This record gives sequence, structure tokens and C-alpha cells, in this order.
Amino acid sequence: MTKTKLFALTGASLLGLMMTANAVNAQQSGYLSFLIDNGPQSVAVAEAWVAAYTAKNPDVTIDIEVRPGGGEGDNIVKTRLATGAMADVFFYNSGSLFQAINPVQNLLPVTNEPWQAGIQDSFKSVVSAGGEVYGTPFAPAMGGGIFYNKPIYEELGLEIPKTWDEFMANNEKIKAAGKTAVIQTYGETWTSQLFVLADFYNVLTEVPDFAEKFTAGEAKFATTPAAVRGFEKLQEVYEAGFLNADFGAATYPDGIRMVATGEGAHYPMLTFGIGAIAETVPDHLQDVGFFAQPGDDAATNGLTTWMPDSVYIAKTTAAPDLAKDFVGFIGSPEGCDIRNEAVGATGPYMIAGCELPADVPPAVADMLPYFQEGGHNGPALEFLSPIKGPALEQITVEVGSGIRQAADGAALYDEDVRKQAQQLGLAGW
Amino acid sequence: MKKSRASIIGGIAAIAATFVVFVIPFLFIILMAFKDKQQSALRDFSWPNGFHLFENLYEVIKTRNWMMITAFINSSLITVVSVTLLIVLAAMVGFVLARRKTKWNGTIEFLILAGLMIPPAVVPTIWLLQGLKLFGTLHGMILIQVAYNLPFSIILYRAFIATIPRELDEAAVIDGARPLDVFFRIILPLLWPVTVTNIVVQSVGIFNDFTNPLYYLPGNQNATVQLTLYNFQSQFSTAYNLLFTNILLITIPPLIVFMFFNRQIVAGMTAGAVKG
Amino acid sequence: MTASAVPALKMQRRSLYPGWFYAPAAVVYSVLFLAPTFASLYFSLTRWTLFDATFIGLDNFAQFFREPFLIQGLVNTVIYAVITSGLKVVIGMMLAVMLTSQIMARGYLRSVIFFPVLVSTIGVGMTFTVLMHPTLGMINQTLAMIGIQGPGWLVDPKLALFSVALVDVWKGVGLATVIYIAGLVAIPKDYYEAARIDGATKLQNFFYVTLPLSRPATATVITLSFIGGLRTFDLIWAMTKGGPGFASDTVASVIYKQYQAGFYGLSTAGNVVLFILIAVLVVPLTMFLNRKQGHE
Amino acid sequence: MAGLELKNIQKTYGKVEVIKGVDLTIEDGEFVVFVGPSGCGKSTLLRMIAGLEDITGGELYIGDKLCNAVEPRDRSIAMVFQSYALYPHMTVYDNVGFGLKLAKTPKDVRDQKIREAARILKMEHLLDRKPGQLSGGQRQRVAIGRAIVRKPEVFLFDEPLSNLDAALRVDTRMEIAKLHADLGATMIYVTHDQVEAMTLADKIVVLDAGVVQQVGSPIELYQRPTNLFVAGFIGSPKMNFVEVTVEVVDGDSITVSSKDVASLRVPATSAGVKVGDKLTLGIRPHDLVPANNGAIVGRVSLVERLGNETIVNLELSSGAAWLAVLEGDQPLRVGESLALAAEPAKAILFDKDGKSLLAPLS
Repeated sequence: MTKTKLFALTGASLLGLMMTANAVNAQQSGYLSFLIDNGPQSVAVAEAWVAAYTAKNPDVTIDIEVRPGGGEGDNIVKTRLATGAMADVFFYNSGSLFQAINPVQNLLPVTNEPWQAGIQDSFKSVVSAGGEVYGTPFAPAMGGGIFYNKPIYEELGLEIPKTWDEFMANNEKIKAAGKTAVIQTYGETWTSQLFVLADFYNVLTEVPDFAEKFTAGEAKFATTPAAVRGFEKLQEVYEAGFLNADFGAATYPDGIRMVATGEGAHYPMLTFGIGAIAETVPDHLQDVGFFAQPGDDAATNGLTTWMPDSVYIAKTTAAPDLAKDFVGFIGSPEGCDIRNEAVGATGPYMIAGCELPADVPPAVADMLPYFQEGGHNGPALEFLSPIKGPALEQITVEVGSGIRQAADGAALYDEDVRKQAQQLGLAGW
Repeated sequence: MKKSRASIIGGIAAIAATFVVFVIPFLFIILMAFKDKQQSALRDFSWPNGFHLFENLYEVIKTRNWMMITAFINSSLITVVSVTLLIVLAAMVGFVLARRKTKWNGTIEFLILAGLMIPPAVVPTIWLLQGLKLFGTLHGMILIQVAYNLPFSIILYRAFIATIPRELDEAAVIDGARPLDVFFRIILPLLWPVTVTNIVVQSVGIFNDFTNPLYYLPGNQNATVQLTLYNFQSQFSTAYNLLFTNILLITIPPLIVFMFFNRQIVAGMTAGAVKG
Repeated sequence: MTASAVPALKMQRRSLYPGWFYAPAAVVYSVLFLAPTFASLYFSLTRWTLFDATFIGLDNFAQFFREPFLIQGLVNTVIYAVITSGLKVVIGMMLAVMLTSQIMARGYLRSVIFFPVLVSTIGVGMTFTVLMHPTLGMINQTLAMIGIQGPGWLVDPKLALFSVALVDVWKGVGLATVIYIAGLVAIPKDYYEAARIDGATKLQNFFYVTLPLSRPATATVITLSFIGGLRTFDLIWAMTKGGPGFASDTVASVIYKQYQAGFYGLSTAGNVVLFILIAVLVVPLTMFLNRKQGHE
Repeated sequence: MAGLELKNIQKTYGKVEVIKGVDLTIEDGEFVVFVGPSGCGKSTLLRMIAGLEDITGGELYIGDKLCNAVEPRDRSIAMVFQSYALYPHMTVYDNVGFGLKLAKTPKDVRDQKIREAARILKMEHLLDRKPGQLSGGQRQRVAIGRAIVRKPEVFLFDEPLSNLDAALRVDTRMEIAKLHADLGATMIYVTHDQVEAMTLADKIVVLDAGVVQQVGSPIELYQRPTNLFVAGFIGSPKMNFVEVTVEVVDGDSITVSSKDVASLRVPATSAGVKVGDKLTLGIRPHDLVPANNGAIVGRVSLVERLGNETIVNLELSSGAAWLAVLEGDQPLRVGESLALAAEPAKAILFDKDGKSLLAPLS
């Protein structure tokens, strides 16, 4: 151990006397607080990392704090940062949400830390602000596309669709076979955005400079036909009657279960869902495949990708050296191995030296070609532009359940975006 | 007799209706708490396959490093201290407000009504608590609960104090009482019926408060019982058996308060709320 | 000797009702409630990221009123408040009449009706979200058994707000009932006896004695549940988060969404709007209820 | 023990004058009754003595001490309230002992004093009860017990009997009189009931509209009221009044007459009175006797036959309504005419300001 001498304040948290972690002089005590969201995978991974790290450094105590996910969680992170009550190390999104937490003011830069050498530049670009890098990947990269149930495809002899028309044709056959073609889970509204967000690769193929123009306020969803397509696709699957009966109330775990067990054929989702399948319906892990959301041209078929979430160090931490060491551990190949062990592999890592195990689930295997030579992929809009309207998920629920027309929804979203852009003080709005 | 038969039928109908409307949802919660994860995921009103209550309870309590224990201690502390403060402070205000007519009474009553109506400005409050070094502390949370719930308590008290004859205060003064003696030895004991109402309504409200601790009391060591519900309803999956076990568990303290004061609640309401 | 010749004697003795009794409550209330409320008036005029605030005048208010969902939110809020307080008045009164009569199992009935008051709003919301699931929920499964296709309680945009309002009534009617019981118990028996001598039927008894004489209780129930309804947030958030889409948004949930999105100035402006809405509706209502009371 | 001295005591609420400069001396050990119609300020005056109301102007001495700014607890007074004001949540024992407890009297001394007071008032058996379990009379007793236990120098009673029924009222009245005799303390008693005033008082203070009308012994007030108000207020049934005209004025008497009254010569001071002046004649109902050639003639409008006496309502020809209380049973009939004679020595004349024109005592 090359670290400063550390000693544990074991059980300090049990006393319940400490008001906030940073109120304690942790430099000597070897204490860190680590704030994550309450998804079971986040918890499982974080617990595994902490266990491994403290096994190597027995004098360190790391307390895992859990917050809600979603918008509520965003709020807690912002509030705690603003009030100086943030945990030493915390997990949060990269991309536009990262920009919204005022990183330069609130976070500790890690640009020149040794482990950053192994991090891919594409990731660094979405956790950088003011010329400094602040984040370290928490998870592998993700794709946004469509999970499909392999047994149904085999049973009906279906091909992986390369275009939206093929996809709809498949749906038609599945429906004709008396099955649910497309699973939607608006009981958790965030899941409703996938058809729009995962269509962004297709937008980029038609309008390569959409993101820049969008950020500058020059391109709008409603007036860019390629961008409206996402909303239209949402509307089409609803109108064609492809959806599960309880789409309005079903939740994400329901969707995961349904696509895995064959209660439905397609589920638009991010690939981190593979982890959830592995945990909740492990027997059906081999039954789930994945493909990118098809566009209009089979030749340009490609995947919209999401940079992983990231871990950051709060500027208010009382133990910056210890925090950096811990984050470096997460961002090392050893951290990846622990992750694979704890929750399985869900996608390609952004860290040099991180290997996927040989026996990855089929959905992961389906995803890898998009990242390899000859594959097509492009980042989601939230990594190219700091603007993401907060009401998108409500709007996509409306469009996806026939309450609002696609064009109308796109226009409404533009309005929502305008508000966000103004709030960020961007030029041109 | 015809009349009594009608009332028996009416009684049975009432019992049956309330059973369906009010009891079945609770039975549902209880049944869910007895199930294992797989069965609970079906969310139906079925008999549990096997008895899983104790393992669910154990799971709920030990989750997040025994967070439930911390949460119970915190919530109980917040509830007991803030209700005590509320009772004393609100009764003091109600006492002087009911007894002493000054030109300020109108203003004070306006502020009280405003407190009932105005939704608290969360963000500025956080900003202010931070400045006072009260953000994220139990003290801060207690004071927030006191501030937010004062108006309702004052209104209950003021209405009741108006029904206590002023001659009692004067008799006490003649007996040599100072204002504090009058208040604590004469008035406060006489307010008991309204105090019961206050204890029940406010302690249940504060114990069950979800939003305020969410904003003003971040951090694991500060968890309150309502926030523990989040442990099982996450963004990515819901363990319904544990969620409902949790709901069941955190309903016990308000239930105890209710059983203690059940008989006296109506008396307090008669005394306070209705005469207002 | 005149009084004015001995001004020293006019010295006030200490009041029996000292003003400093206000002080502890006033300090807590002013610092933690009034000060932030006044601060919110300023912050509502700024673009506020929590990290810094830029003064932008009335832009937030303009933006807030431009919110495409705000008008619906306003309408929803009023509908919700009217439905919940109206049902609580009617059902609470009926239950109270029943529970003050010679009905059997009174203790059981009263406890059962009051019990939901004790459960946390979030717990109730989560429970009913499960019960109201369109296909798996117990309610619709029971309806299916008798051959009725239950509606999508929380997922039908026309129904969601009403479903949440029903749950609100379910949870809150116990308190209304207790207030009414208290009000009914306080009505002197003489009135009923006088009415009986005058030959009043049970129904007439109710309309000419019970109803008018329980007006103070009605005023309390209406005021509390109406204000509660206008401010409602927990339950809506726990059950629909304002959805589907924006179908069950209320002003409070619109405000919260702005807050969530980090539009702190905008959210604070919304707070001010909500306050004005409540004041505009509740102040005349309380004045109306109290004036009627004065005529008694 | 202590007497009281009130010097030009005034009380105003805002612009309203309630007590308009009261001067009064109360001797040590005296039983003084403040009497007057409701709203006359008698209770206010008592409360100012108690220290429950601030004194707007003037000086209040209790013993030799100027007490305007003295807290009630330091005035050595005790008070019995109209509603008794017993603390509902305390037992009788604690009610009686509350003042001692506040004064930090040692527990054993306190106990002894409480039991002593209970013995005097014969309420030892009530000590463990709460006020709610007591009858009106018992509550009254406890309220008095609470007053005497502290051995104050001045007792204040604010209409203490008005919440009791008639029979109990008489009994309790007598007990209070006895208590005064036993304790020998100064007592100030407020009532609107002139019977209580007459039976209890050493000295009656008649108040009206915040002004002392007359101070004196009960008999003095009955026989020699200084003005129309006192004459009308003291005595039951009320004194009869009628307007008369002066016929003859001589040294120590005035002869008056009117439509209703044939010429009547009344002993009076005649200074400033001229023939032809309008005066008011007052005659008490008990001082009228039937006489065929009586000076006063009226028509009987109501007869109340009580056996030992007969109360007759008369309508005089001017329309004035008079009362006469006649000895024994008088079988009068409504509508018949009745002539009454009055003993001139008991009639009183009042000038037009209401001041009585009593002849000086010989």
C-alpha cells in the first residue's frame, strides 16, 4: 500500500450522528461515501467493487448510499451538489445530464490521473467540460434498439429486419399468429422514449449535422422529416394494434419478462436490459436477441449507442486522494472483471484491457457487430447536444398511446426543448 | 320488530360494504407481505404459497445495511420531537391569540391561513437551510415539520381556547400564577382533547411524510421510513413482496397511536375543529 | 389629584397574555416558512440553476403560462379539488350519520373507515396502482369474474384523474367522517325531539336539523379538503406522475416537473401561481362558509 | 388586615369612560357591597381592586400600600368568581391548594391549611373529587375554600350567588355572613341583587353609570336615599314615583299635589323650592294603607293575594302604575277604585335633578 496511513472509522455510519459525510475529516479516517441509484444492478456492482476494494485496503470504509433513479434522482444529485452535501464519489449520467450539473464548479477533474490513459476518447468527450475530464465509466457502452424473442422468430420463420417496413411486416405476422408484436411499458414513462431516442442513428444518416443545428436552435424535430420519423414509428405501432393489452400500466420489469418469456416478440430498450433479464429471468437469457432500430434504408442500418454512466468525484470531498484511488480502481480492467462477475457482461467496455467473457448472452453478441469493423453506430442525441427536453417521456407516452399525433408530439417536444435551451443560456434561443 | 330488522340488514350491508372497500385492500397488503417474490409479482388476491412473512421482514429490515432500523429511529425522533414542539408552540400562540385582542390579531390570522394555503417554496428553503447549517440534519427536519404544521395546530387550539372561560386564567392570577404558570398548569392540561387530535393528526402526518425528508434530509444515515419504500420500487424492478411488507411494517406505529387515542379522537374534534 | 398628575401609576403591569408567547412559533415559522416564501418571490423572477440566479423579470411567468399542459393542469387541479372535497363532504356526512345512529359494530366500522388515514400516502398510492392495473389488478380481475371489462383506471387519459381522486377520497374520508361525527354529536338532542313532536320524518330530520346544524363541520371539511385537493401532489405523483402523458397533471405536479428538470426559477414561479390560485379560490370560499355560519 | 382607599379611580376603554372617578374608603374588616344595575361598572371596579384590570387614573391603596402597579398575587387579596372558576382538571384538594403551591408553601403546611379550610367549610369529604362531580353549592364552597386558604387581607366576591337556585342562595348568603363574622377580614362583594346587599353589607356602595351614587349602611340607604336612583334601586318592591306640583313651601315641609295625589304635606328641606315647581314624590309600596279619604286614588289592575299581605297594582288617573303592599288579605277586585293614604313622614320628595329633599335628621 502506497497510500497515506489510513484508519477506519468502522461503524461511524451506524451511530447515525454524522450529518453529512464531508462534515467528518475523512482524510485521516479513510472514509468514503458512494452515492448510486437504486437499480439492483447498480447496487450489486457497487457492493462488489466496495467489497473488493476494502478487501485490498482493510483500513478503508466505504458507505454506499442509494438514491431513487429517474428524474427524482436527478433532482437529488443536483440539490446535494448545490448545497455541498454530495457524497465523495457518485454515479450519474454522462452527456447532457452531466453538463447540467455544472461540472466545472462541482466536480474534481481527473484528466491527468493514470487510469484515464486507458479510457476511450469517445467516452471522455461526454464527461468533459471546460477542457477537463471528470468521469470514469461505471458500465459498458449500451445500444438502444429492439430486443426480440428468438423462439417466436424461429417459430414464425422471421428474419431480422433491416428496414422499418420489414419490421412492421414481421409485426404483422406475429400479430396474425395471435401474439403480442410490440411490448410497451408506459407504467414507467422513461421506457416510452426508446422509439424516438433509438431512431437517432437513422436521423444522423439523413441529416448528419442535425445535432449541431439542433443545439443552435436551427433544426427542429417537427420540421425535420427524419426526426419526426421516430414519433411516427411510435404512433404506427400503436395504431397497428401491435401493443400488449396492458401497455399503459406495464412496467419495465414486465417488459423484460415478457420479451424473455415470449409473451411478446419485440421490446424497444437499451441493452442494459440484458442485465435485468439475467437477474430476473435467467432461464430465458438465451431466448433474447437484439437488433438496431431499423431505418428506411437497409444499406445504412446501424445502432444508436449510449455512452455508459459515469462515476464522479465531488469537489467537496474531504478525501480526494482516496476518492481518486477508488475511482481508478473502478476504471481498471480489474473493475471490469468484478463487474462481469457480479452482473454479467452487457456490452463493450470503454476501458482498454477490459475483456468480455467468451460466453456472452446472445443479445450482447448481437450488439457487438455494430461496434466492430464494418458495423455502423452513432451516438445518441444526448451525447451530441446538451439539450434534452424534460417532458419527452410524457410526450412519447401520449403519442405512443394515441392521445396525440406524431407531428403534434414533435412540435410539443420542440417547445419543451426551447425551454431547456433557454434555461441553459444557449445562444440562438 | 320491523325496525330492528331493517337496522340489522342495514348494519350487515354497512359491514359488508366497508369490508370490500376498506378491508380488502389491507388484506391484499397483508397477503402480499406473506408471499415470495415470484408469487407477489403476479399481484393477484391469492392465498400465499407458503409462509414468507418472516423472511420478507428480515429482508426488508436488513436491506441497505439495516437502513430500516436507522429509518425507524429517525422517523420516531422527528415525529416525537416535532409533535411535542408543535403542541407547545401552537397552544401558546392559540392561547394569546384567543385571549388578547390587539391590532395584530388580523395579521397573525392572515399569516396562519397563508400557512395553510401556500405550498412551501422548496428550493429557497433548501438554500436557506444550507445557510443555517441545518440542511440534512434532523434538527432542521424537525423545525421544518414544526413550521409547516403550525397553522393547522394553532387553528385547532385557538378555537378550543376560546371555549375555556377566561375566569380560570384570572382565578389563577389571583392565586398568584405568572403567565407561564397559567399556561402550563391551567390551560395546557385543559387542552388535552385537542392535544389528542393534534397528536394523532400531526404524528401520523409527519411520520408518513415523504416529500419533505426527500428534499431536506438527504443521506443514508438520515433515512426516514417513507424513503425506505424506494428500496424495493426501483427504476428497474420491483420486489412486490418486500414493498408490501415494508408498507405493512411502517403502518404499525401510526396504528399504535390510533389504538391509544381511538376513543378520544372524536372528543378532540368536537372540541377543536367544529367550533372553529 | 388627577390621574395625569401621577403618570408613574399608569405603568402597565405585565400582561397575563404576554406577546412573547408568540415568539418561539414566530421565529420557526418566519425563518423556515415565511422567509423562503418571500425569497421565492424574488427567485421566481430569475433563471436559477441553484448555482447562480440571473434576473429575467416576468419571463418565468410568461413561460409558465405558455406551458402547453398548464391550462389543463389548472383545470385538473380545480376538478380534483372539487371532486375530492365534494365526495368527502357527502360520503363523510353519510358515514357519520350512520355511525352516530344505533348501528351494530360501530367500533369496527369507525376504525375501519379511519384506518386509511393512518397509512402513508405513498403506500396507499403504490397499493392502488397495483390494484388498479388494467389487466392484473384485483379490481378489474374481480370485474372480469362477473363479466365486466374493467376500464384502464390509471392508463385511460379520461379516467386517470378521477381514479386518483377516488383513492384520495378513500384515504381521506375517514378524517372527514370523524369531523362530522364530532359535529353531529355536538347537536343538542332537543332539536331532534322538537322535530319529532312536529312530526318530522327521518329524512326531514336530516334535511332540516342535521344538515344545517352540522354546517361548522361542513365548513371545516370543505376548507381542509379543498386546500388539500388544490395542493395535492404525493398521491398523484405516486400513482400516475401526471400521466398518461399529461392527462392527470395538476399545478403541483407541473411545478414539480419543472423543479425536476432543474428549472428552479420556473418552478418557483409556478409556486407563486399556485399560491395565487389557492388564494383566489379559498379566500372567498372561507368567507362564504363563515358568513353562512354567522346567520345561524 | 387592611382597609382600602380609592382615590379618584378612573377606567376608560379607548374613549369609553366606564368608571368616572370613584373615591371610597373601606375600613379594615368591613363588609362592603357594590350594587347597581348591570353595566354600572361595579364588576370593573372590583376587578381593578383585584388587579385584573389596569387602573386608568387615580390611586388604589390596599392597607397603606399604593397598589396601582402591583401584581394581583402581591395584593394580599382573594377572589370568588361568579362562575367559581374552579380548575376542572384538578381535584378539590388541588384547587384549594393551588395558590399555596405557587407560593411554594411546604407540602405539610399546605396540607394542614387545605384541611383547615375544608373543615371550616364542611367539605372534607369532597377533597378527592373533581369539580365536574360537584353540585353548584359544593362548587361555591370550594371556590370560597380556595379564597380563605391563603388568608388574604381582602376578600373579593363577584356576584358569587347568582348561579345558585333561590333556596341555596339564601343559605349561602347566611354562610358568607357567618364567614365574615368568623374571619373578620375585609370583604368586598359585588351584586345586582339589592336583597343580598341589604342583608350582607356593613356598607353599601350604589353605583350607576360609573359614578358612586351613595355610600352608606343599608338602613340609611333605604330610609334616606340621596337621589331618585338610589331610592328606586334599594327596596323591594320598588318605590312608587309620581310627578307633583309644589303648593305650599314652609320651613321644614313642602305641600305637594297633582292630578293623582290630593294635597300632601311632606317633611323636607325647602331651600330653593318655590310654589309651582315640579317635584317627584316617592312613596314605598309598604307605606301605603287603604283609607277611604286617602290622598291617592287609583283603579286596581292586578291583585296578588299572598295571605299575609296583598300586593295591589294600581293605575292612577295620570296613567302612572303604582304598587301597594297591604297588610293581611284584602279581597279587592280588578277594576274597582281604591283610595290609599300615605304616612307623610315616610314620603320623599326629589327635585328635578333627582336629588332628594330630605329633612335633616333631628
